Amino acid sequence: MNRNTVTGASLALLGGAALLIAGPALAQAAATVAAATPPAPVPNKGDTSWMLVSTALVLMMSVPGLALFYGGLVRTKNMLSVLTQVFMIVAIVSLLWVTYGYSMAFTSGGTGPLAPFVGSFDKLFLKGVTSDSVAATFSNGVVIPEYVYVAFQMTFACITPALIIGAFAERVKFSALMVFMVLWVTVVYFPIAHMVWYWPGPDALKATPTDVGKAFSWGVLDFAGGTVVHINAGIAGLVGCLIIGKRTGHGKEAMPPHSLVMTMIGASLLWVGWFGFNAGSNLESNGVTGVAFLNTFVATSAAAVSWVLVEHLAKGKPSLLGGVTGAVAGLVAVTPASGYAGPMGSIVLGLLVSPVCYFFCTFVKDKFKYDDALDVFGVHCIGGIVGAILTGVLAAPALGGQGILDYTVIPAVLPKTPYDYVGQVITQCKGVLLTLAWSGIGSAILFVLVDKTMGLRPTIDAEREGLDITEHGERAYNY
Amino acid sequence: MNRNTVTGASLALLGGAALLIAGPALAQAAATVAAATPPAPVPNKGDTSWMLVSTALVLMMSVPGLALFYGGLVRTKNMLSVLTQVFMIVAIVSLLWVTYGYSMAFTSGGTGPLAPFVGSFDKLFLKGVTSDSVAATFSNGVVIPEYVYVAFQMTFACITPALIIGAFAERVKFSALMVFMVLWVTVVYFPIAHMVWYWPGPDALKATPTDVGKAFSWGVLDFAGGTVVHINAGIAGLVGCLIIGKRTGHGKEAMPPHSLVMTMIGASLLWVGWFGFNAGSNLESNGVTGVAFLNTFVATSAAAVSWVLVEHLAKGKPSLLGGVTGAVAGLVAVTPASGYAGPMGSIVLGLLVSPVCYFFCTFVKDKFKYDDALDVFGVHCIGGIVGAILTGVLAAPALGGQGILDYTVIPAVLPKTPYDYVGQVITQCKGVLLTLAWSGIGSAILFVLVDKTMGLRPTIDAEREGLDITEHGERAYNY
Amino acid sequence: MNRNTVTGASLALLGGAALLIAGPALAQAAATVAAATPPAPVPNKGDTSWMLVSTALVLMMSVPGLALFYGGLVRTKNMLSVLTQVFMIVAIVSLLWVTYGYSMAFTSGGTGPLAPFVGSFDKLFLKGVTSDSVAATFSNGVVIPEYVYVAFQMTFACITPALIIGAFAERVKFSALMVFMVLWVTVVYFPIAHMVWYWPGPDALKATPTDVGKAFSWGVLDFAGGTVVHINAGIAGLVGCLIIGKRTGHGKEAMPPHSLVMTMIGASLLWVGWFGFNAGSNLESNGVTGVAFLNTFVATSAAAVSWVLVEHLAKGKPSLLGGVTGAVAGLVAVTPASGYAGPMGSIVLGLLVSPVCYFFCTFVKDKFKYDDALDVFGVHCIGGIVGAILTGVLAAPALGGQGILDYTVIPAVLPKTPYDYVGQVITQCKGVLLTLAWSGIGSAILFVLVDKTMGLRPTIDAEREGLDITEHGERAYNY
Amino acid sequence: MKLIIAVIKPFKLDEVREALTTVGVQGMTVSEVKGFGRQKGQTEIYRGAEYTTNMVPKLKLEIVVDDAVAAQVIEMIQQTAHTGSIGDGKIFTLEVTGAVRIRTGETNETAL
Amino acid sequence: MKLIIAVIKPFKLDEVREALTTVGVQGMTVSEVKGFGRQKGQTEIYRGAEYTTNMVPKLKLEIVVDDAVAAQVIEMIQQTAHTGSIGDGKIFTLEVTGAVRIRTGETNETAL
Amino acid sequence: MKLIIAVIKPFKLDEVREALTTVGVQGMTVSEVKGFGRQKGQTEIYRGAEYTTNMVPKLKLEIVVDDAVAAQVIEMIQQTAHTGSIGDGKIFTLEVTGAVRIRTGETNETAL
Ligand SMILES: Nc1ncnc2c1ncn2[C@@H]1O[C@H](COP(=O)(O)OP(=O)(O)O)[C@@H](O)[C@H]1O
Ligand SMILES: Nc1ncnc2c1ncn2[C@@H]1O[C@H](COP(=O)(O)OP(=O)(O)O)[C@@H](O)[C@H]1O
Ligand SMILES: Nc1ncnc2c1ncn2[C@@H]1O[C@H](COP(=O)(O)OP(=O)(O)O)[C@@H](O)[C@H]1O
Repeated sequence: MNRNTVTGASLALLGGAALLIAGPALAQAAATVAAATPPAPVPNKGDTSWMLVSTALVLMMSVPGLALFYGGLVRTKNMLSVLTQVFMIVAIVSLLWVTYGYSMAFTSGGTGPLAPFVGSFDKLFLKGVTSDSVAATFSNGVVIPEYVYVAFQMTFACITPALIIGAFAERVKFSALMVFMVLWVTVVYFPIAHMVWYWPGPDALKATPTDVGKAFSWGVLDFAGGTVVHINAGIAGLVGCLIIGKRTGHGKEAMPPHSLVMTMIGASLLWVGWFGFNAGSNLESNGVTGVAFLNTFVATSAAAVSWVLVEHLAKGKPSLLGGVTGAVAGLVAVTPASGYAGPMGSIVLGLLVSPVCYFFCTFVKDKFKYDDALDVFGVHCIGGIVGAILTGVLAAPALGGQGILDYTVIPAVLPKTPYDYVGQVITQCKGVLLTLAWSGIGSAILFVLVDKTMGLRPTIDAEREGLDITEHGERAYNY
Repeated sequence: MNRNTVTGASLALLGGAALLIAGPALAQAAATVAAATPPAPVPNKGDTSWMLVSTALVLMMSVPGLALFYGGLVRTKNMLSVLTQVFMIVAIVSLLWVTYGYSMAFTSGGTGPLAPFVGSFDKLFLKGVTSDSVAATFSNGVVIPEYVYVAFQMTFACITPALIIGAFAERVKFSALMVFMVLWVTVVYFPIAHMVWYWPGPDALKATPTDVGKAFSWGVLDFAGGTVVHINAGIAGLVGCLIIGKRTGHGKEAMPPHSLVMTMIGASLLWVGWFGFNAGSNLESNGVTGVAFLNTFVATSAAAVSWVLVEHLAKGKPSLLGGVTGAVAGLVAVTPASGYAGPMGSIVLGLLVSPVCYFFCTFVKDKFKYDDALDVFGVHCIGGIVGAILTGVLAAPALGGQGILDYTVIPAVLPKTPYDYVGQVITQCKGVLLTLAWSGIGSAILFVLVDKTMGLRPTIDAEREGLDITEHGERAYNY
Repeated sequence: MNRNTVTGASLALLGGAALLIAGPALAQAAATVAAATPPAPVPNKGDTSWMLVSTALVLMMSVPGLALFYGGLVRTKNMLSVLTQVFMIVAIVSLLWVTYGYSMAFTSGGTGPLAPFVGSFDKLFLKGVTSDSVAATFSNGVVIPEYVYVAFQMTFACITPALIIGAFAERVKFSALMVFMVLWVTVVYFPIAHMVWYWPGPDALKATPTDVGKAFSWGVLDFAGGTVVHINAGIAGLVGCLIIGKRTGHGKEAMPPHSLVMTMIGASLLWVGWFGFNAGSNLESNGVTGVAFLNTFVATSAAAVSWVLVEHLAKGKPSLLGGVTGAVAGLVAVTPASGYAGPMGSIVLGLLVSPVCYFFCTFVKDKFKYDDALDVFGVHCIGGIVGAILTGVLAAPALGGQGILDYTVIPAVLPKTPYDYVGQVITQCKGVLLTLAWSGIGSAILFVLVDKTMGLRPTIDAEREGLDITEHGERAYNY
Repeated sequence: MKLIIAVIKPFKLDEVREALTTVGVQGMTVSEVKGFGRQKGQTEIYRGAEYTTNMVPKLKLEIVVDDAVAAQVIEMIQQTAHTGSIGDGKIFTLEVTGAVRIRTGETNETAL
Repeated sequence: MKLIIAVIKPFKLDEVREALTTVGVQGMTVSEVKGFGRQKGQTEIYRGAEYTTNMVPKLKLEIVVDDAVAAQVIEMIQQTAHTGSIGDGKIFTLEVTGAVRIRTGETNETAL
Repeated sequence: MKLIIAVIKPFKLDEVREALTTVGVQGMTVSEVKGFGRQKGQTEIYRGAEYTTNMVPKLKLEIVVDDAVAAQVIEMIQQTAHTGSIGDGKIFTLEVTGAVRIRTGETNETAL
């Protein structure tokens, strides 16, 4: 989902495949063709199938996945508020995406000073996108239908803002939140997606090497959204819970999760859906997709296990909430690394991320006394940072990683030069800081703006009564 | 899923693709071949993969999707009755489908007077279907394994009757209902599926232009089942709730949904699964599948938003139930349009359908005092009608639609003649009326028949006690 | 997933396809190639897509599917213990799989005496597996990326031990159970998977006919895991519940399922996910995958119907639990047969399996007074046996089955000799007995071992209080 | 004052409540309870395991009233909660020695 | 008549109920309650947030009996609900001044 | 001894309980109840169907205390459960004629 460093190999492979399938007679023919202007590539139906499925899987991550994961952790009286917020954020953002978001994120910004930060309005209302237009992948000569690419990317734009709400769950006004989200995706998400992921594709890059997003130009690796999605949402959540303030009764009243069953269902669907998120981010269906898939699986398992172990040592009991929280932390951490690392590297990543997140969700949170209700910062921002930085290490072929492909040659190849650990880690840190700064500052401004104008927080009585009934006029359960 | 008006384009594309891949040497060869008898087409594995997935997705719509969406809306004491009804309807109908349903719906009726209304019994027990036999798609020369087509269509036959039960939920006898459903799919669903969707395929149509279903011969557009599934089930539901009568205590006792959480999970799974329903109805995996997918997504979002807005204005509070009900209304409306409209047209469709359905679920229902418990008529029949009619408008290329392909030439092409709005809308209305009449009358007869013989309604005491315990001998929850 | 007896046909088909696509010019070229050394096969992206999806589907079967199916059946106080056990078993086993399990199960054991029972450690830590390495399917010349194969098989290793826990639910210590599972997959699952499924693939078999697992060498048919997964887990469960003993209060206190809603959701997701399990076991995406898919659907439906009917006759009321239990029994039974039988044979299989399982879950269990809490033995072991044995019958072409392919010729073909019913059924029985013996004895030893060292059972007070709070320090619901 | 405890069939609640307001009862406290008595519960069957619970879901109303209206209230409940079938429930009366309205601190009759 | 209120450990219900039927108790009303007392609740931990609730799940039995059998009933409950460990619960007795059977209108002893 | 029945707003529970321990109350039994009174419930709307329930969630505390401390306990509850807004609830007092501690068989005051 950013310059994929691997699929060149499989491209070569596929290229070869084509020849083999076609046999000698065709071989030279093909050669001839290549020599002449190469034919416009057409989508492979296998890739298209996989991307359609991946898109559906990522939607499933938001609804019902994330909604349940979060909803189960709040008190009964606020269950519906969480479900409604997630559901409506997905609905609203998807409309913004097709109207102007896709254009802002995934068109060239031209040559102006803003070009590295945001795209153009050329594809407003999806102008020019047809059932025949195609989008580039990370392999030379491999494309997918643009409509599919639009839909796939849309699901990322939908889930990111939804992740934020967990930080200030149980104490925010629905209408004000929706307004905030419209502004937030416009000012924060679409630009960051452009900075990290926009490029003209493997075949065009050589011709227009500067037509790429800011972070992309630095060489930041983010396969599926460690920075764009998780660090971005995580820091926005922290800022939000600081500005909105603690829940009434926080620290005094017990606020146990009202249904860990829902949380477990949500976490499981997140795990299943995340394969679309990470392996889908390869944009085609090949061996690299396979390793991204496997990495996503084992990093999650490793993180679930290590969280439960840490907890076991610290508190004496392994819990379901610990297991599923660890799993999510693992999924977050492996997101930027999924297409770069190898399975063993991913396991190490998973084992490492949980203790760090655990530390933030318990000690740090207690110490600084912020009420990040559902640990959006502790799990998504911190987990994302751990993953983003370690991606710079785990991508190394020496560590079983897939290496970083050189797209200045066509077809792209792995460079002969040894892998630069230090350099890449520094690059990764730059990407992290850019995201933290842009999202942190942008979110702060927007939260204050909306708070001053509409007010973000319901009355204490309404909060006490519960947002389900006061904001939405419903009760979650009438057993 | 009926004469797809689009994929000709992509066919051309693919045709082209084939040539490009094969290169010049092959090009003329292929040409030669084409000139001679064309080779029997074989399935593309990418298409097969997508259709397998789509089939699984549509099953997921029924169980657990629809079952939960409905079940959450009833009272605790009737939860299991809803789940059992949906689950067993799926089981029973799938057995009927492979034994005679598929044959009735998707074989030629020959030349007799009944031919336009129902197929033959040539494929009783799937006679002649093998792992090598194939089914046509909407692109010339593109086929999928027939077993996959049988399974995909089966899931549509399974969910349609399950949709009906919501109209008279909480007050029907299980055994009698099952008998009714066996009769209903036989007399109503299989024939309507034949009338709207049966055709010999793009390659054969030219040779046997009259070998098509009634509505199909009129040129009715129904990409994924607006008439066959939703209007059909919706009107049957209305008839059922009128014949069975209101729930005891209706209007007097409060009957709030017992778990909006289950309803939200159900709605979300319906949304996710519906991509298989709509995009899967393209029967292959290409750019048109992509636009059908995207249309399905944004129409749903638009309808969720507009329902919440209407509700906000009318009642002052945006609710979760409103959001998810709107989403379902949007999914229903976009079903017939999904492969014909464009994304912007789909958004308009979504924005329009919710207010109309809202009006029927509130004012009309209150006014005429029928107890359509879960708004099967208000959402599915009305939403289906709105979608079916507007499909006639939104298919217009001028409105970003995909146009209507001319299959009298091979490969099919878009006709030069300007798009006939009035004509197509009239055609669509004819399709709607045919469905309303056939299903409305057929259902009425069958409901009365079963009621007179077995009795559809449990005793008042049983109803008061709850169907879970009286009909099934179980309780949903023992916390 | 063991020597597939079908796809030769489709291979021929595909071979043909290639030729047809390529046209005459290429035809002979291809021929030439074939005459010379055949080119190394490359994965088809359609196959890869389907296998990626199937893998995700099988994970969904475990979490949340199986976890909910089981969890809903226990009492509230033990809900989380079930969810945690399933979730963590999946996590732990997946780590073992990539470290040594895959190597033990799916590498050649060489020529030593152990070779037929277990593989080597050649692929420890997935050594040698890259994004370019491929795994064989059941069609000559058709391969998939090895990473995808590793991931797909991993999900089978994850769900099998999770199935076991149902037999002694509500009365086992978490930590001890995890230790048991690590030992169990190592000593029981990995070897059995090797015995039944290991073979060098269709292209290599001819050269090294003896390099296969024990049961495989006998010719045991198990398409997707009737023996390896269900009989294996089922007998281990029985042994476990006998060694661990009955639940405190069993027979005295009422122990109704705490949420049949969760059980229904779980069963539905199992059904949906099982398509990945069974149809995915074909390892490619073709017509045979289609029939495996359809078989899986209708066998389940038939079993759901027949369970409800039996129950109706025996107890007077058709129940949801009956319907979903029957569905699972059908899924279990069709697992070994899915790629061999035809749809009608699968329906017969489904109709037969439920009465048998019902008999074991009620009469037999009451008579012998063992506390197989969630009927792991009654449904999975018995259902698996019924399926495994009848597979020997239903595979017969005369009964609409797919026949057993002869891989000693390349490409593989259906043998001319008539189908040997008696011989194959005997072979199937040998496979069943081998599994029962290996797993029964192995499990017994391990259960006793862990019980003596760590103790498998919590204190009576802890059991009474509920495992959620005593083992995990959480409550499932805080409404 | 009297504390009137009435155990009734759940679906009768609205009827009873409305009736009581007509005789000036301004408040009551309702709890979901399980009743054990002559009325037998339904049989539940799970995979052949049968449970016949003798516990039937009921609602318990607790109403504190002025002595003067007690008799009338009891009669009113008896009439409106009545269906004539087993399990209609009971009405018990106890003596209340004191009442306080938390909001105002008012006591006894004035607190009701 | 007497109203006997017994707070017991949940799993003791069946035992107590059976015992009481032997002494002719024909009915009772049971509610799920949370008990606060000497017995301490289990500690719950959610992502490091610890809650030790002093609220323990209990069952409250309300039984109205004829004065004659009250003592016997109390003793019977005390014996069957007894485990000897903290949290076994309490039995309280109150005076009941009237009883009515809704179904029949019978009053007092005959209403039980 | 006295049985003090207090109906309070749910979120006040912890406060009240802590307050009571200071005056030596060692135990109480709490049930979730629905209260009907002056305070009106919130309106719920489902697809346009409106329900205004007059049933408000409350907690009912049952506390048996020695006559000596009864007055003090009541006052303490009245103060801590008080918010001043409608629906704060009530406190009722009844006479208890006997108490038994199941664990030990101790009776009356010593059983509390
Ligand atoms: N002795 C009793 N003490 C307290 N509650 C009782 C007593 N007897 C009956 N009840 C309550 O009254 C309800 C109805 O009593 P039951 O004997 O079933 O029918 P009926 O009221 O027609 O005699 C029971 O479910 C129980 O809740
Ligand atoms: N003073 C009281 N008033 C009302 N209920 C009480 C009182 N004291 C205890 N209880 C109830 O009795 C239960 C058991 O009391 P506890 O002190 O925990 O143990 P024990 O019964 O062994 O003394 C408590 O959970 C509570 O429900
Ligand atoms: N007569 C009564 N008998 C029993 N409970 C009552 C009575 N009146 C009120 N209550 C309880 O007290 C609660 C509060 O009473 P309400 O009239 O709403 O407000 P306030 O306590 O401010 O007068 C009610 O919800 C109900 O549970």
